[in-house]
Amino acid sequence: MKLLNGEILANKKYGENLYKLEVFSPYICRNCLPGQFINIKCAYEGMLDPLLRRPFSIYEIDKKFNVFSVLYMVKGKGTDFMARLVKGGMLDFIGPLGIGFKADEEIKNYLLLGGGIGIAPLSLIAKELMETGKNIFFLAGFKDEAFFLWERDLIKIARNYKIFTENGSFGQKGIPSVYLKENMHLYKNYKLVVCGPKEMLKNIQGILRDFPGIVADALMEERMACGIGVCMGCIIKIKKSPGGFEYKKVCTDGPIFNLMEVIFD
Amino acid sequence: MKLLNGEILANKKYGENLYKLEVFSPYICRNCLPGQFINIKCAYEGMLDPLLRRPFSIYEIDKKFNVFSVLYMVKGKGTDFMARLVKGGMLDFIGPLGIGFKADEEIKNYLLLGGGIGIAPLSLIAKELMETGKNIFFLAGFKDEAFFLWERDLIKIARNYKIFTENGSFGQKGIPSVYLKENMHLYKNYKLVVCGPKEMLKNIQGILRDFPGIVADALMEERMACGIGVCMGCIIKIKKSPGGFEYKKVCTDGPIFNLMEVIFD
Amino acid sequence: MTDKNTYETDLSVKFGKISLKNPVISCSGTFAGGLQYSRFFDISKLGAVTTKSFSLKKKDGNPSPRIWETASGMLNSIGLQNEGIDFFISTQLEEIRNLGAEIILSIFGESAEEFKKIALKIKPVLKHLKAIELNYSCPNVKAGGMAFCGVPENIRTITSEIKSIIDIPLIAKLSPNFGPVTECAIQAKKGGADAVSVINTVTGTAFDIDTYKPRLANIVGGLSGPAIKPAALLQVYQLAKGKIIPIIGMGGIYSWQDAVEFLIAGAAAVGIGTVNFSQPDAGEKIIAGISEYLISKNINSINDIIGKAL
Amino acid sequence: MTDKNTYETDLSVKFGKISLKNPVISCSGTFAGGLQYSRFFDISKLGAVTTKSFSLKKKDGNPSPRIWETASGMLNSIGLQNEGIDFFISTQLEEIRNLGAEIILSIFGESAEEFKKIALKIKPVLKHLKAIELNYSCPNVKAGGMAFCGVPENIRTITSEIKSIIDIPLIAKLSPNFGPVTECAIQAKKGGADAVSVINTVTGTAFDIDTYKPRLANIVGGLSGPAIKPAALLQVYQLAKGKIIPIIGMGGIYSWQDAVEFLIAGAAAVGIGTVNFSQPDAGEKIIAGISEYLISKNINSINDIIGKAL
Ligand SMILES: Cc1cc2nc3c(=O)[nH]c(=O)nc-3n(C[C@H](O)[C@H](O)[C@H](O)COP(=O)(O)OP(=O)(O)OC[C@H]3O[C@@H](n4cnc5c(N)ncnc54)[C@H](O)[C@@H]3O)c2cc1C
Ligand SMILES: Cc1cc2nc3c(=O)[nH]c(=O)nc-3n(C[C@H](O)[C@H](O)[C@H](O)COP(=O)(O)OP(=O)(O)OC[C@H]3O[C@@H](n4cnc5c(N)ncnc54)[C@H](O)[C@@H]3O)c2cc1C
Ligand SMILES: Cc1cc2nc3c(=O)[nH]c(=O)nc-3n(C[C@H](O)[C@H](O)[C@H](O)COP(=O)(O)O)c2cc1C
Ligand SMILES: Cc1cc2nc3c(=O)[nH]c(=O)nc-3n(C[C@H](O)[C@H](O)[C@H](O)COP(=O)(O)O)c2cc1C
Ligand code: FES
Ligand code: FES
Repeated sequence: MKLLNGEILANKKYGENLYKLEVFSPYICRNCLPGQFINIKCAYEGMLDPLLRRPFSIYEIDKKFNVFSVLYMVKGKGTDFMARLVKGGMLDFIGPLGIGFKADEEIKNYLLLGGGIGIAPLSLIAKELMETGKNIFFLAGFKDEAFFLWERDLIKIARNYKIFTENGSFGQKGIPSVYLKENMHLYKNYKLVVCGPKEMLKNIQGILRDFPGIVADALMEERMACGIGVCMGCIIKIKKSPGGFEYKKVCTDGPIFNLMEVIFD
Repeated sequence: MKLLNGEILANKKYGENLYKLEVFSPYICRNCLPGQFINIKCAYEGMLDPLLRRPFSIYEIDKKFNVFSVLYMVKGKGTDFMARLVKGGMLDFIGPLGIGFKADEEIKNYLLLGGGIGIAPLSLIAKELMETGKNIFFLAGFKDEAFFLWERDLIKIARNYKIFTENGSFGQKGIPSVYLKENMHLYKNYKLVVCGPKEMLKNIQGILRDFPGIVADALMEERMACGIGVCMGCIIKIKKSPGGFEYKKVCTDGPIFNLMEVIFD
Repeated sequence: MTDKNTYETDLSVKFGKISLKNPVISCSGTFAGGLQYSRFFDISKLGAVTTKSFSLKKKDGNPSPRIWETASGMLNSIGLQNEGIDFFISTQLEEIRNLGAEIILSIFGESAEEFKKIALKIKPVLKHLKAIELNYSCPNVKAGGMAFCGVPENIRTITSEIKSIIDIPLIAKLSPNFGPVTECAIQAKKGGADAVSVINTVTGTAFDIDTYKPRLANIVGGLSGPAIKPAALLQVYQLAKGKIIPIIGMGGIYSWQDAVEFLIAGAAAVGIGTVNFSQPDAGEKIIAGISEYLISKNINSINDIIGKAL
Repeated sequence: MTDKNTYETDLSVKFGKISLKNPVISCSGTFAGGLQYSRFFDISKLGAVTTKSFSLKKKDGNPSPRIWETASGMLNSIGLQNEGIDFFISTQLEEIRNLGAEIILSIFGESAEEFKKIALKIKPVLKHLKAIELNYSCPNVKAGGMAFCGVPENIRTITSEIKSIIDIPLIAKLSPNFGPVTECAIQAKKGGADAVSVINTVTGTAFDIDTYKPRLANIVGGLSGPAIKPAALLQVYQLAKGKIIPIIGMGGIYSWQDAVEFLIAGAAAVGIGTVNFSQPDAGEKIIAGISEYLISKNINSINDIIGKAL
């Protein structure tokens, strides 16, 4: 992990409130594992609001051209600032952060399930899995057509996927966790990797309770101050036998956790 | 005075840390007098630092195309933000503010004396005076060649001028107040209009004490919060006979004051 | 922008003996008498306009420089420059009335005596006022000011003395510079106040590292603006929990979301101060925003959200 | 970046029995033990590293969410999650020593008893420490914490009891949440402290207007960052005027200019906290900036600027 300044090569609108930021950084491209993230400064130098950096997963890595990208949704003032960044400017960020994703040698089949912007880190994980010869099935769910263009990126990675939208505006109308519930028997020997809103993760945890022995990773999000394990701000509750829990830091103990051990309050 | 949103037509670098911002605004072009200023918001919506607006004099007005401009020096975070504004974006500002400059019917000759960025409001005043048929002499003093390009704007307004730089990098080497001291006898029947650093104004006030009856206007600067006469933040001391003083607000009682009545502490 | 007659939801609030058409009030010292702001919006839309604090006689205030910008905030050391209560009575009162706005008159005395003298002067114009705000909390004056909050019993005594002179709702404006305002609020209540305004500015300072001089001639100033919002909100919340007295919440409100945050934290109304300098149409925007928020949530009356977070 | 061996000016400071190679110290709780930051710069360049506050036993701290960003600041309600003093002694001490940094150990007890027990435990490692900081000011714990500052005599008693157990410079860390820290500083002095750290975080809160829930599970949090700088600076300045006890000034320092501002206001050293989250190389940059400032002004020793604005 380093404090870096990377040249912005593009900041493209991808859909309603959705952007892809491309940054030149040999260091990130060489050292980043899928699932890791960077912490971006969202203010010009000297401006003190917003004060804290914002965490974003790495979406793509192009080792040939030393370019990585971040796919992000405009939510508040930090991402609003990012949306105004232009080609040629510099991005001030720290990375790579968190423990990255490593494919399990023993497991051949992976089911990736993303809700909303949760598909961002999963896309890079999917790519990695494909490259290591795994069999993957990608399930994605969105509210609407904001992520329409993402399918173009996905098909380059995975042939086996299903997209749901709540309003049916693209893909199938519906939500992926309902599909999962109905079809989980087909994926009993898959490892799951999920990322999305807390409610979705909680739902899936519930569904998987009926399949003891299933292995599922979840990429968690929590508000962060430092992103490097110092402030103790980003903790979540992780089960600790018997019946207890311990606090784990999303930024350095995660962001990937065993879904079945996460305690949602 | 209105709260306005004007399209930015250009934001040109004019010299070291010097920029000219051109904004489309029929309202300002119709209603602004020379010497008046606008109060610019220097943060994107939702960002709370810097919090207060920044005051800038109107530099040029192009009534035909409804474009006005501001000439500004990058000093701190507000002007740093301004320097990053790009064509096509919008400028959030309040104006016109302050009491404008009006030529005195009785007076034919005007000596304008500007130090540094103080030449900005004086340029518009000069133009107005020329258009009303006055005789003007423009004295300007700078540290270095940062204002080199400004001469190009000036010659369109005034033929009669002298530029000094402290390092002699353009114009004559020297400072205008020394020139004034030595040549003031030539300008006894001129009205002076001066704008620049406090030290300069104080100097000139000293020089003019030897010329009783001389009329001199000074454009004053003071830190502002509201810019519209509400907060009482921008006060300066103005002489009040006998021997006393009263506080006047630069934003609404000024920014133009009788130089000989200003009390510099 | 929503027009004032088309609000589809009831924004009116009532606390103590004070009724307002909506809970958004301009803060003392940040709105003058509203005249300037009437160039930006119809100030009669506000719940009320609070005037600059008036003293018995004209006050010159502190020397310049008086303001300094800080991170998401500003320091001021105006020192209550004002034209004196006679100016309010003879001139400004009429001006604000012409603009159709409800008026909360803020007054300031260096001593109980001065407060009482002002009270006597305003007796004839009480009918034009919604309430009187008693500024017990200015950080920028040598005598009186926030020192009143350092000895909370002062607040009871002065408030009750004023109450015995004039029969009008009284609001005690409190200082956050002595820790929690609870004790001051209790004393204000005992003295007969109808509400408290919480908070006045937080004391602070700044220096010039080149000249070693203070950024404010007065050295100490009052910090206002978004920087102080978390602290102001906590004061309001903790006081509201105690159910001591109705609260006008203020300190760092910049958006309608901020205003709602104060209301759900238990404020009966909110004051908007520094934001007026930055966004002169903030009053109108904040009222419209609150209204739209209620509509979007299908809430009929603002009273249904007040204290919701308690 | 200036290399640590090429400073052309003397940055070393001495206050009470504490000598530091330069006045820039990391604040407790914002730097862990420095290990993470050693990835960004050589942390031995710092005047000292202050550890997270350690309690007698491991503490889990408060539930999540624990942080919320505010205008130019942040609220935290970590609640002193830490691994316990044994962890410091057995593990972290060695780690920091390996990085070559001077150490100020911050400790926290819910009671005088707990403080004393910790003191006993650290007796064997005192030689590796520059000083002990006594955290009398955490806003996020149920027992102890800033409540100590509500009754200043506590500070005298506990400090002197600790002093009788361990012979090492003591620093009392004070809370700004009860008004001026003066009385607490006087008591710290009486109790035998060598210095005070001023200020710990300012209490504050925030709410979610959609769910009506507090943004922090603990409701109350401590505000830090640039937002609080004017208030912190005033506390330092006023205390320095009183010449009571040396001060480590902290609260909102973001740049070397801010650090210099605290020094000229009378701080003998400065603590940098929240800025580390935003700019992980802040420590190095601030030291270099101060050094270049002195050089540019032809000042040979940092001591020539300390208190210059007083
Ligand atoms: C490990 C990790 C990876 C992430 N990857 C992505 C990604 O690839 N693409 C993407 O669009 N978003 C991602 N997010 C979420 C992203 O960080 C937030 O959307 C962003 O911080 C919002 O900032 P804002 O200023 O626009 O919003 P605001 O609402 O103004 O933010 C206010 C505060 O809340 C925090 N915050 C708000 N939402 C979140 C959130 N979901 N998670 C954590 N903190 C939050 C902000 O950091 C800030 O401190 C990720 C979050 C985490 C923790
Ligand atoms: C009536 C008036 C007209 C002006 N016209 C021009 C102009 O045409 N061109 C130009 O370049 N500058 C002009 N200035 C000065 C300009 O307002 C400041 O340079 C600018 O505010 C600096 O902002 P900053 O954030 O970059 O600097 P910072 O140093 O970060 O500002 C910090 C604070 O100090 C205030 N401040 C700093 N310098 C000044 C100053 N000289 N006067 C008043 N407040 C100040 C800022 O507004 C802010 O509140 C004018 C000032 C006034 C009062
Ligand atoms: C420039 C200025 C002048 C003020 N003058 C007064 C005053 O005369 N009387 C008063 O009670 N409060 C005064 N205040 C305090 C405000 O009314 C308000 O309590 C404080 O600024 C916090 O709110 P804000 O953060 O929204 O500004 C003043 C504040 C500012 C910034
Ligand atoms: C996340 C966080 C954790 C903190 N933990 C501690 C602590 O354990 N002990 C302590 O004395 N102060 C603690 N503090 C307070 C800081 O040491 C410092 O006094 C305060 O943050 C003000 O400085 P700043 O504005 O530079 O951050 C903590 C602050 C933050 C932001
Ligand atoms: S964000 Fe600071 S510990 Fe995780
Ligand atoms: S800036 Fe507010 S009165 Fe002039």
